[in-house]
Amino acid sequence: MAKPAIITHPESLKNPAGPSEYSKHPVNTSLTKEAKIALYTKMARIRHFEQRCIRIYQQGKIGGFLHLYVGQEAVAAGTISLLGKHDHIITGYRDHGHGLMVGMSMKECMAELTGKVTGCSKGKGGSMHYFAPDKNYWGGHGIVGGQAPLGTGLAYAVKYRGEKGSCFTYMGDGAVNQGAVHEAYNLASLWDLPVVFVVENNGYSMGTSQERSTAHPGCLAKRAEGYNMAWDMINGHDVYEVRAKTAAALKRAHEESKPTVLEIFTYRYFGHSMADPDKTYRDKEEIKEYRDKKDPVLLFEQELLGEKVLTPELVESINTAAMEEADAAAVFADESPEPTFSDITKHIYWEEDNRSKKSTSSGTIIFE
Amino acid sequence: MAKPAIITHPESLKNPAGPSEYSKHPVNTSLTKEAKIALYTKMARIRHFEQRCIRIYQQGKIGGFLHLYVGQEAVAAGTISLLGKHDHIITGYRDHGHGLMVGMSMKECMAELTGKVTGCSKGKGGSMHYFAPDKNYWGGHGIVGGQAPLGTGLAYAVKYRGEKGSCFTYMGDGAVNQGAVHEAYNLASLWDLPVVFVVENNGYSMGTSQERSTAHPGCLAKRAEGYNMAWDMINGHDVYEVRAKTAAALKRAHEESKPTVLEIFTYRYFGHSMADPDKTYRDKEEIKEYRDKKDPVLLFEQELLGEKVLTPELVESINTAAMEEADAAAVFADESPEPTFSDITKHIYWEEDNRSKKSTSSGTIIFE
Amino acid sequence: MPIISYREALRAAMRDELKRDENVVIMGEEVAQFNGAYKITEGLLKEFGPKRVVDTPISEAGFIGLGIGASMLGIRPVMELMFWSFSYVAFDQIVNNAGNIRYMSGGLINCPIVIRGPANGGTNVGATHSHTPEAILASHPGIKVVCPATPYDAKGLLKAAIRDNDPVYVMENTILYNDKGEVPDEDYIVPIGVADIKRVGTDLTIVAHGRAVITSLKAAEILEKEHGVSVEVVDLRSIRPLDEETILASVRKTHRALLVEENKPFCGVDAQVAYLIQARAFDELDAPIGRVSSIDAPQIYSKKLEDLQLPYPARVVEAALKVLA
Amino acid sequence: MPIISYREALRAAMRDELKRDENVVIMGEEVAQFNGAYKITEGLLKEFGPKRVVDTPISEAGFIGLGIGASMLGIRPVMELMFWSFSYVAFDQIVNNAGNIRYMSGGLINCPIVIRGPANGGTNVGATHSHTPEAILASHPGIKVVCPATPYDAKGLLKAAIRDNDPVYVMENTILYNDKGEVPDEDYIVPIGVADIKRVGTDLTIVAHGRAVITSLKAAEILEKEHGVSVEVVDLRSIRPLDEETILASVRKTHRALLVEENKPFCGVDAQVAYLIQARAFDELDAPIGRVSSIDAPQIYSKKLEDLQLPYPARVVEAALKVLA
Ligand SMILES: Cc1ncc(C[n+]2csc(CCOP(=O)(O)OP(=O)(O)O)c2C)c(N)n1
Ligand SMILES: Cc1ncc(C[n+]2csc(CCOP(=O)(O)OP(=O)(O)O)c2C)c(N)n1
Ligand SMILES: [Mg+2]
Ligand SMILES: [Mg+2]
Repeated sequence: MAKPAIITHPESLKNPAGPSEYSKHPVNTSLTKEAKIALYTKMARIRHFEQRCIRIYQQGKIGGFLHLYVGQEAVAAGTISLLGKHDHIITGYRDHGHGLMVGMSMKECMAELTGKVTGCSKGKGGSMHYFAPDKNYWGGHGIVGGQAPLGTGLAYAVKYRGEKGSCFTYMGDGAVNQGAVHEAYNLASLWDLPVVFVVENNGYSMGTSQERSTAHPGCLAKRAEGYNMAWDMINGHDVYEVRAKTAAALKRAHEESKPTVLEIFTYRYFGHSMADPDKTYRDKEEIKEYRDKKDPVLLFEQELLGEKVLTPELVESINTAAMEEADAAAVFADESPEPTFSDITKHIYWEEDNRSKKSTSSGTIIFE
Repeated sequence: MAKPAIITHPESLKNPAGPSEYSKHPVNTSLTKEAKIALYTKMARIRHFEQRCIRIYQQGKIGGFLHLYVGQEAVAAGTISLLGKHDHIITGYRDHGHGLMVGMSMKECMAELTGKVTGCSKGKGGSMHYFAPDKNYWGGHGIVGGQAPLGTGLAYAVKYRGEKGSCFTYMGDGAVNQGAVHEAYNLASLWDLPVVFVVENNGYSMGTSQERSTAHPGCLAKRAEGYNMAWDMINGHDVYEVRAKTAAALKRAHEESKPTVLEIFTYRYFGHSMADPDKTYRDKEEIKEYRDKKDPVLLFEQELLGEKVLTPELVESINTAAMEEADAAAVFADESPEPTFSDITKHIYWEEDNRSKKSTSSGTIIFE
Repeated sequence: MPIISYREALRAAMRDELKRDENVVIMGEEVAQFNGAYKITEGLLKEFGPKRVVDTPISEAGFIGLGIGASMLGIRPVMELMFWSFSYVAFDQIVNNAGNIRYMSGGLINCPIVIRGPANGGTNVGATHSHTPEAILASHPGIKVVCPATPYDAKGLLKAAIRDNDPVYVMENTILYNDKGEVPDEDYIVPIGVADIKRVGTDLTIVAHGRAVITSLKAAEILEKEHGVSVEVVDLRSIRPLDEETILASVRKTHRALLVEENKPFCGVDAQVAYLIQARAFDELDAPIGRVSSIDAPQIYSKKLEDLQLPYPARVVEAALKVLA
Repeated sequence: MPIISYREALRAAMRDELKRDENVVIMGEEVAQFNGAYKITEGLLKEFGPKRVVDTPISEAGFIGLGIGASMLGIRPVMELMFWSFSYVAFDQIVNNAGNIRYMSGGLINCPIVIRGPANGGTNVGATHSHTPEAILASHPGIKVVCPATPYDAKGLLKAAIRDNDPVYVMENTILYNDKGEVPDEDYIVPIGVADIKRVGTDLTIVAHGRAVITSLKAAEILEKEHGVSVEVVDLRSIRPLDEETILASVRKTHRALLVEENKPFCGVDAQVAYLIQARAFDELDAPIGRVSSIDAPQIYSKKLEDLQLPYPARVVEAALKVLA
């Protein structure tokens, strides 16, 4: 059996210049001018939020891990911009972009990073554990691949309740080798669950290139065939393409209650986390190439300038506003209070937090 | 995406009568008359051993689980008959057939079932945990799919030591949905390890038919493609076919140090274990059909009678001898002593068992 | 009151809750069409149909993770593990996902999942199938663990577990499945975190959980009849929450304690109970606290030896006499 | 004697053993080309090449299972878990395969594997990444667990682990990686199962392991200076085998014990140590045994709070004073 050539990135990627061939796709043509501007604005906000995070991290105000999404914005933006009331979202630890896309505020996101009680998870989750269930966002999960069965379960619940919805379950290219992902694939296909597995293939799992971690027949999404599941590959630098191809998967979920694996080719500009010196596994040239030629925010900006949806002035004011919003979030995070000592033992058990409402049990539940 | 038709058993299975089309395959023509008789004898011995086990179980002398291999003999026989000095074997809990094939004695096998100290695992492992490392047999593993990474590791060791060998790693059709199997597939292919994954597809995992447990594109072995791995499907009722197709996988392991997934279609006549009343998930007709038309021992017997390798007299004497051997094993098991109380705390740590040789550590290692 | 088996009691709990709450789903390997590997769920598929009673592939990490995800959206999955030993292939889901999500989300997300199944030795199935993970799971805050010893408690605790908004892990015992006892037909729950004095006594407190309670009650009989000792048997029922006060009250009364469990000794539940008693009733103790656990080895296959490996009445009696000496 | 860091000591142990025994293989995520997530294995790929130092995919169950299988054939894999928290996705391999195979085969098969990596809180990474599974793993017979607190012990214990014929799980601590101490260049091992008196004293025994030893030593200083109390600090070093005699001898001398660990309290290592002391030195105790553990909650993210959740010197001092009261 000959090994097929490794497709790291789809052909379209090689010629990223010029207008997107997906601009004419109905899901994109149906966007109003305002909606396009809003989408661009969201991408810009993600970018500026995270660039602001870097500074705060460098000031020593963010501890632990900080995994940046810079370079991957079109994935969260393109996919999540399609979702509706009964569509849910879950991802790994690289979770800021998705959070901002579902409508979380920069303030609660920033305050979470600095461990403040005003953070989305009250300073208990940190960068890897954003949650906004009121916005159908179920996190932020630190164990690689662990979100795959959970997302499948969210889709199960949607189907159980008879809703026309889905769960978008994001993971990295390294995550596909976790057993939990495989088990989730099988369950999703066997039970016809409306889950869309989005493999955000940025080429590396930490310092390991995709080639060194994964045996595959040309691409990672194709593993879906082993489970009789639909799949597709997407150029993740073009938000229009992401939307166009994702729409088909969403339709499959909504109308046939069937799962899909989408592999979206993308790239991260910074190290795996802020702790990664990023010296051993890729060269500066490669990063520069992506930054210069395939930047999803810039490409979309050019696209919209070409469409006359954006003007240079508008671009500037959107970006300035996003930066200011990030600055304000930083101030908010700075000025917010820490959780207090007694907060350590809160939010462990529903029961403990709701003793007044209805005491379901007794006994010692937290030990000395 | 249309679901391809489900191939439960390959075409050849539908016409099992007549001589095997694989009798002319070099691995089979190269067998001497004696070797063919020996192979038949081994299959018959597995059959009689297990049928004897049923009686002993019914007498209440075997506790816990007893998973019979009756009906599946050609799988272990066909594959293991090809193996040499550096080829290793590991399987799940349905492990008697493999044990007898590698050359374990009926006595040690039977005594293990009755929990005697003369058992292969000294009465500590039981039916699910046969081991004979001196015969390259690494068990007998009770956790479904757990043997897959171990077998991959044995193959890794073979390669590390520069030996031209392999590890045959057996599992059931239900086991393929365990995460550990998926992780092992990826590692085996990524690192070019000489492992042959043998999926013994008997159609059911306990009471769950393959269709109800597994999403797949026509067969289970095809999942190998997702890992860029070779695969094949085999009619497991024809020991010649098993040998012929296994030979290719073995060659791939020995010469290219590459893994293969072989799906071997087979059938178990008895319940999942002796505890399974076998009433809810398949009908008697189906079992009868297999017993009557596709019995691997009988088919091979007919094959060899046709080839004039066997005569009816020889068949009878082989089977009588096998039954007598099983009877003797039963007597041996009966008469053998139980382990003693102090045996409970032996064989936990190498160190404890070898204190006299070299005490590597101190402290309390077994607690009260 | 009707006399039914522990198995029937568990089934009755599930049937009641399936009726009461349409979000309850029974899920696991062989629970539906096969009627359960141990027949706990027998008849439920027939009564409630395939939406409510679901067979899963052999994918514990997958289907338990799925149940956890579904529970975050309000489904109340009652997952069967054919053996609690198989929790080891889903350990991350069981601990990290179910146990931490409420905390890490600052209370935004609940995980009302129940996982149940047998966790015991004594059935001659060897080391891989005989784990008793109550201590190791209960050691993780965020998780609740209960171990019913009688049919009454089995029904009541399982119902409480299903109604609980936190993950509750119910550890049963295959050897108890056929045990019979009085179980009301009516709806009742046994509150989680409340121990039960299964026998009142004055000279010695035996603390036990799961089948060790039954063993201890037998030992208590012997101690009374043959040694004239009055033994109080405290059945923990819940491991976490732990009813510390009932344990302490009993020890303060008897001044002597023997702890019996089928766990292996190292860091077992009773290590924690021993710490508790000496920390909070130090001056009340007239003798060191005794312990009886399974003999500290992987579970042996041989039936005869396994019976000796587990606590049995004579061993408990012997240990009790030592504590009383 | 050269002064090197805990990190360098671990690396030196691996380098020595790679040289000594060609069956030793270093394996794990990012251990080779990336030089280790925590740079423990830095330079080893360069020195020993890709056959001996191997990067793995993110497949802990797969690669640890692979290591176990390979070890049965005589390879001596030293596997890095980037965090011991990730053992939860390979729990079945780590417990059932490595821990039971010798037993279930009646002694026919050995599993000389080492798994190492950090197991600690205090680095602001939240609940899923801060597990300390020494107690839950050591509760399974068949497994050995060591927790070095100093560079000297780190090198000596890791070398002993690699030469050991049983599975040994080495739990390190990221916060200690930069700590420095005297470490001989020469070959030496710290035998597994031997505790170390890190500080001699007469009034109180503190038993600790891992970073809690360092915390306890700081507390002992304060207790001496500010309260005139002479504290003996027993560093367990090994959790299983456990050096019970050294613990008991110290307690028999000081008559008071405080147990300090970074584990959560429920069924932690120190629950077992508390049981031990009261069982075997009951009459020697002048006060109840005290315990300091992490506050019983999933690990909090907020740095400030996490520092309070873990044992710290002032908390140990306070607890010590209570035991001494
Ligand atoms: C089970 C597990 N193993 C290892 C890790 C450590 N880890 C965190 S992220 C990561 C790399 C993941 O790469 P990929 O899936 O490609 O996602 P990306 O970071 O590129 O977004 C690793 C090894 C973990 N969190 N969980
Ligand atoms: C992880 C795990 N889950 C469940 C079981 C219980 N169990 C033992 S065998 C079995 C069915 C396996 O079926 P299959 O893989 O098809 O093998 P077969 O029994 O048909 O040989 C199940 C569910 C187990 N031993 N381990
Ligand atoms: Mg990646
Ligand atoms: Mg099967």
